[in-house]
Amino acid sequence: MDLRYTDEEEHFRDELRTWLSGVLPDVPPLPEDHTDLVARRAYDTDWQRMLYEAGYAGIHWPAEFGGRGSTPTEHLIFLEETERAGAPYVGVNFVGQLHAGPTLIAEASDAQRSTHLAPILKGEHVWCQGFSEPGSGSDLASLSTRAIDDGDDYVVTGQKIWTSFAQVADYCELLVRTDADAPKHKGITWVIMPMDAPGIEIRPIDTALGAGEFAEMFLDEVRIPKSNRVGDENDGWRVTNVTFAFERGTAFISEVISSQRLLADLAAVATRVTRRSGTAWDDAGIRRELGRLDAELDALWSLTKRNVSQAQRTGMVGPGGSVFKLAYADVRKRMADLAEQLLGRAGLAIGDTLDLSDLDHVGERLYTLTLTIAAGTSEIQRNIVGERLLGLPRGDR
Amino acid sequence: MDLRYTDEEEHFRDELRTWLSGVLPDVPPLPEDHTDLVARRAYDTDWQRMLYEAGYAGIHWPAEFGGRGSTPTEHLIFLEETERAGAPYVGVNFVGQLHAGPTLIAEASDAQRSTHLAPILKGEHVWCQGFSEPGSGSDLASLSTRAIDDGDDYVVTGQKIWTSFAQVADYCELLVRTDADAPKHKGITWVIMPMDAPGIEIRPIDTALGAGEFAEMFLDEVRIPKSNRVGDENDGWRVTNVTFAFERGTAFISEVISSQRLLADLAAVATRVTRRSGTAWDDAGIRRELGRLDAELDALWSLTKRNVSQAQRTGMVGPGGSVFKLAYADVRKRMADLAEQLLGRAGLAIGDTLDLSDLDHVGERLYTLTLTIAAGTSEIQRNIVGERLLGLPRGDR
Amino acid sequence: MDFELSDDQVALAEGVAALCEGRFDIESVRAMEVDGLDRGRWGELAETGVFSLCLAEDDGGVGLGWAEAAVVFEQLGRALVPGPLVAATLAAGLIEGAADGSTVVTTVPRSLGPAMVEHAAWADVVVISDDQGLWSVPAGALDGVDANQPLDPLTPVRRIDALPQGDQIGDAAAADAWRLRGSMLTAALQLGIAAGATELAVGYAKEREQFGRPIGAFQAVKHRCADMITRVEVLRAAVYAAGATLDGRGADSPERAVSVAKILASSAAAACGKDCVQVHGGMGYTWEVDAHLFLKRAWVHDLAFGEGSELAEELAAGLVS
Amino acid sequence: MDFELSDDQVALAEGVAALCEGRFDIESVRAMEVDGLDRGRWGELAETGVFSLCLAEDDGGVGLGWAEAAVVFEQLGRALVPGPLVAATLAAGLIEGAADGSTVVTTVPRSLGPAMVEHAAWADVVVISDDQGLWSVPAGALDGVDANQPLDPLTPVRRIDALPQGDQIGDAAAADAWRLRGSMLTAALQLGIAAGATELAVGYAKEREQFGRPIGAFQAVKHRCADMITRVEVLRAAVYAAGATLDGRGADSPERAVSVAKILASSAAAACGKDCVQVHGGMGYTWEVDAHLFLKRAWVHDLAFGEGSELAEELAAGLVS
Repeated sequence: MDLRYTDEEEHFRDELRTWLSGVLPDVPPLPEDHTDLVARRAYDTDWQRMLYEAGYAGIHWPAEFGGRGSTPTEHLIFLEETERAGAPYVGVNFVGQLHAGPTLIAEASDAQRSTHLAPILKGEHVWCQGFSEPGSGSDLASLSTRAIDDGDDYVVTGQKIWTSFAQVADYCELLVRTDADAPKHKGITWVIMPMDAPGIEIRPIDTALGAGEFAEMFLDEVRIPKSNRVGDENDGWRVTNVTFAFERGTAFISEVISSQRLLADLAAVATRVTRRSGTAWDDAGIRRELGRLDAELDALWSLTKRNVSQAQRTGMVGPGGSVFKLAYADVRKRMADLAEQLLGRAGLAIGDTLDLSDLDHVGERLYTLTLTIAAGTSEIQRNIVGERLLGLPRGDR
Repeated sequence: MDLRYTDEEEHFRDELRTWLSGVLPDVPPLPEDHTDLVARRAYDTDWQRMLYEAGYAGIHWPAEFGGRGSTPTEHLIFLEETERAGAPYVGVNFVGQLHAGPTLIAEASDAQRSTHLAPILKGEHVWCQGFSEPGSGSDLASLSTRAIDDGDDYVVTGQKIWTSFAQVADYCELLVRTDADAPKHKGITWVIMPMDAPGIEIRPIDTALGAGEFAEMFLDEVRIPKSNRVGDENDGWRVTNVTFAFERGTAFISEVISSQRLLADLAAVATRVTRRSGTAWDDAGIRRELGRLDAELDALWSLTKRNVSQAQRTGMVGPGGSVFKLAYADVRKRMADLAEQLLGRAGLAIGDTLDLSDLDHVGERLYTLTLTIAAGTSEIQRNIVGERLLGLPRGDR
Repeated sequence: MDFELSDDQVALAEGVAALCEGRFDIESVRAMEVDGLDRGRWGELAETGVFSLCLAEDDGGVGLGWAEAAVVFEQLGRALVPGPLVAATLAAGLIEGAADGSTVVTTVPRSLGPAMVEHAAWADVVVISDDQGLWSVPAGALDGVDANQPLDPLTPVRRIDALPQGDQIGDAAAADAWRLRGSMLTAALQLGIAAGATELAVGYAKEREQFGRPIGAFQAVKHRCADMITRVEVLRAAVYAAGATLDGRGADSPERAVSVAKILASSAAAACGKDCVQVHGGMGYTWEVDAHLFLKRAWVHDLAFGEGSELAEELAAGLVS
Repeated sequence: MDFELSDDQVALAEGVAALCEGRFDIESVRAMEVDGLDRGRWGELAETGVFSLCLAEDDGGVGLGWAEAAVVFEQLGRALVPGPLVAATLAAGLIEGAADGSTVVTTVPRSLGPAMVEHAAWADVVVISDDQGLWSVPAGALDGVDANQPLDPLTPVRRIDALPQGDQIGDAAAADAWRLRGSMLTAALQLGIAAGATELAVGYAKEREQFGRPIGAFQAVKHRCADMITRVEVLRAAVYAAGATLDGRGADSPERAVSVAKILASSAAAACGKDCVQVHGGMGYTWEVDAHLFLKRAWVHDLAFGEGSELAEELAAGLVS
């Protein structure tokens, strides 16, 4: 156990910092209108292209597939430094970089790999994910989007939901049911759907924060060549889960770093909020909660490093990801409560805190609602932790 | 809706106050050694005798059975005033007054009533309860203490747990299984067990607070005459539940009043605890939590009155009791946390708060652990509220 | 002592609930986000006497008590009826046209520095309350910026960098009464929000199936719903007690009873709103499902007429006095 | 950067766990409530080098680091080993006989007014820490009353109305180090308590049947257990980081890393103790089941070497500096 970084790791960090400090001054801020997904795509893929040219694209992809082949620790450093430097986030490249790409590396044919991998790294192709359905929710494997076998093609009809950036994506990693009679996990197939195929209708989903990246996809007899299938027919559940082997405990690194920035800002807000006799900072209860949250974020940063170390040693992380997510959601929700208490009536609008802060604490408060829902609700995470980590018996889900 | 008391109710209160102020100065304090249950029995039954003589015994029992036949509101006033005046609590008379007695009133034969009711009211007979078993816990109806039919008698063998004051009781309201083959709720019978019957062994159960009122009962071929059966054979589950019809929302009145006293004392402790620069009272966070708890206790007092009013109008309270208990447990546990924070190292021993208070906040802190366990765990209460009050479907228990 | 609603009070609640169902159905309510306050519907609400409920009959009011107002405002909160409902009721009899809905009145506490005024864009008159009294300003005279994205889409807010003094319409005592009654009415709205969010969540938990059964059969969801209704029932007791106490039919001082209700309301309504979102899973975070509207309204009300956390601090002082 | 335990560290933890299982089984531990500290077993513990772990080999110690001490103290906490373990380790090399267990040392922070001294009845020497330094007093010289019913039956306490000055055995810097290391070791004990309480609860949840199945199959119990292990894992990361940081192998300042660990420890251990009681239902409240012992020890440790709530307040200052 040694939490210090090795010379190689520090060298990697220094190089990255040097590069970031060179390029970031010329990177424009995010497009102001966050509902303009075309602009967002252009912005994010420009940044992806810059990463590619500097050798940072596919940081965790094996070198033979065009990635950098970095260690989990270097991956951690990359995410930490880019976030601290205020570099653009992965954005529209999220699915391609972190999910579809790794799945293709593990499971696709050589032809499929050569078609798709390089364009993902270069920011040429944007991918989206067609997994969730209105009826399936936490019970993903119950999905009912149907693929009819029609010679060389599948003909796909159904509805998908929570497909981020579907509006501007080129490809979709899609799960379809190819055998309606098999047990639910055994009749699913993983296919690549070109987003320009006829029969795809996309409707944006507005959230509690208003318009954004999410969409529903209505698929009406969309014809997808069987050559776009990845893995065997009816083996899609396994194919989907193979990406978990790529999980290295790095999923929330940017979040932890940005949460620390948010918390420091809340402390600063506390010194600016006037109360009867002084400021909110004079309130020991508020200072105590700030201190507790600071401690918990610090511990979560340690837990992240521990998960990453485990991935580095063993090649995988266990249910440590679920543990992290449960704890992180709790911290962020308490930060949101504290923000509410501090802002008072300055919290009545999104984006105007009566000059108490430049950060959007009200928007962040709404965002925290997703942390116990998206990517596996906390209820599902607790089932996972209880059953896989503690070995408790399965009951009702 | 009028929360003021009627003239009759105020008259009842005045009379009671007058009586209490006359007799309480001569009532000694509780026996110092709280492990001496013989002394406790004598103390509690003496007080019961005084209540009887003053006409306050069986306050909610119908007059035809020797009770006072008071309204639920008078019952509330009685419990409020006795607690505020620091009168003895019902103690060893708990089961007789509040559970076995009402059950006998509703279900027993005339002969059984004439044998048992008056001695309960006069403090001559002490009852205990033999319902829970080590194996049955939250699933009370799964009890396995077996009664073999042997002519005029039942011969009972099994084990009971959490039998308060078994050591000094005269009778036990006992649930036994008379039909092992019937569905679990259909094979139970309610019987009166004289505690001097041969074959009863009693072992005290110590709790996290040390020695106290609880005991286990080991029953080895205890012979109980069938004439001691109350209600029909195998109808004991219904008989047991009939006492709920006597529930008038009064169960926690003494607790709410004494909690208010505890909270006021915690506030006083806060003014005595020295901190770096001043006292704990200067800490806005602590004042805020005190204020919140004060508000919540006040609301629980209102909820109590609402439940009692409902009982007065309709003759029964619904799942309001479960709602109350869930909320009350939460408040008391937060009071315990606050006490811990205030006492600091003065909380290292039970009964010595380094002169910060005369009350035993450390013992109270341990006591609060029972509030989510005893008389139906919070898990069971939430099932009840979810299913009976909200109509949610039954799932796994 | 009788804590039960009278038959008249029950009938009143049912009447308001029916009115809301018919005229403030959620589609009509949501339309106001774009179209602004529907003054026609506002007038209809006024016509039923909602705003003049506690005004004496001699003054043209209904002559009922604050207990009745609590019952009515619970229903308004439950239906997410938008607009400055509390201010309208407080201003009835004080500002011409408030009671009949022809003048829309909103209110804001005076603060140092910039202020956020709810409903400024919908209102004709703004009443500013401070320690000295009540002050009236025409809404049009309030220079400021209407927020692009108010926290609650149905509670528009305007940022005013410096509130004007205004014309005095009430003395310090009137301002005290304004705040006290406003606090109780807001707590009653919160009660309705908590109850409405609970109903929505429970309804969804009964219908939505996952893993082959309604999600309400799973303890994780069932127990969350149980906690929601527990908060609602405790809060309801506190709010009704506050209403009755304002009518002189209570046990405590009105100040204490109202504080208790508002403190409970502020935590219960927001917690029920959050739980309602969570029970709905992903759908709970969509704009389309009403869960976020309950939560946002709960947050907004917590900031009006005394924040729960500040009132709690004040209440504590009574423990050592 | 490597956060994983080395093979040696894993072996060390396993060794201490085995020692505890053999010599500090729960019956032997519980016997000390009546019989007092078992000095034989205490000596055996000392002999394995537990107290002299971080003492240099030249000074007769084992010469390992604070990261190793964290791992060892986790196991001691998990086994509910009683006695002034932290003081023994801090005093090794400072007070004759502390390291080999022949002198039992306890410690107390100096306070205004009366003090509660843990383990006074079991100790030979009491070390008082204050801002000026460390002060030693023979335990027998401390006049006071041993509590009849200490909160934790295995942590006897003596009430001392006025602590004597004592003989100085360390300066202000030594007192700072004493507190810092003591805080980390206490957090490590808390980690073990949290982990031990979780294991006990999970084991019971797998075995105890109600309504025809193990209670751990019910979400209410399963999710509670999941929350317990979540706290444990987060705390473990913080405690190991604090240990490594005290050895100069960390990223932060030792003061910050140790504060973080102790703050997390104080809430996690007590919460796991309470949950362990709750999972056991009625049995959890009995003296016979160990659940209450975990909870009580957790409460006691929160009060030693910096209460979580006070440390949190101090940590916050760093956010605005």
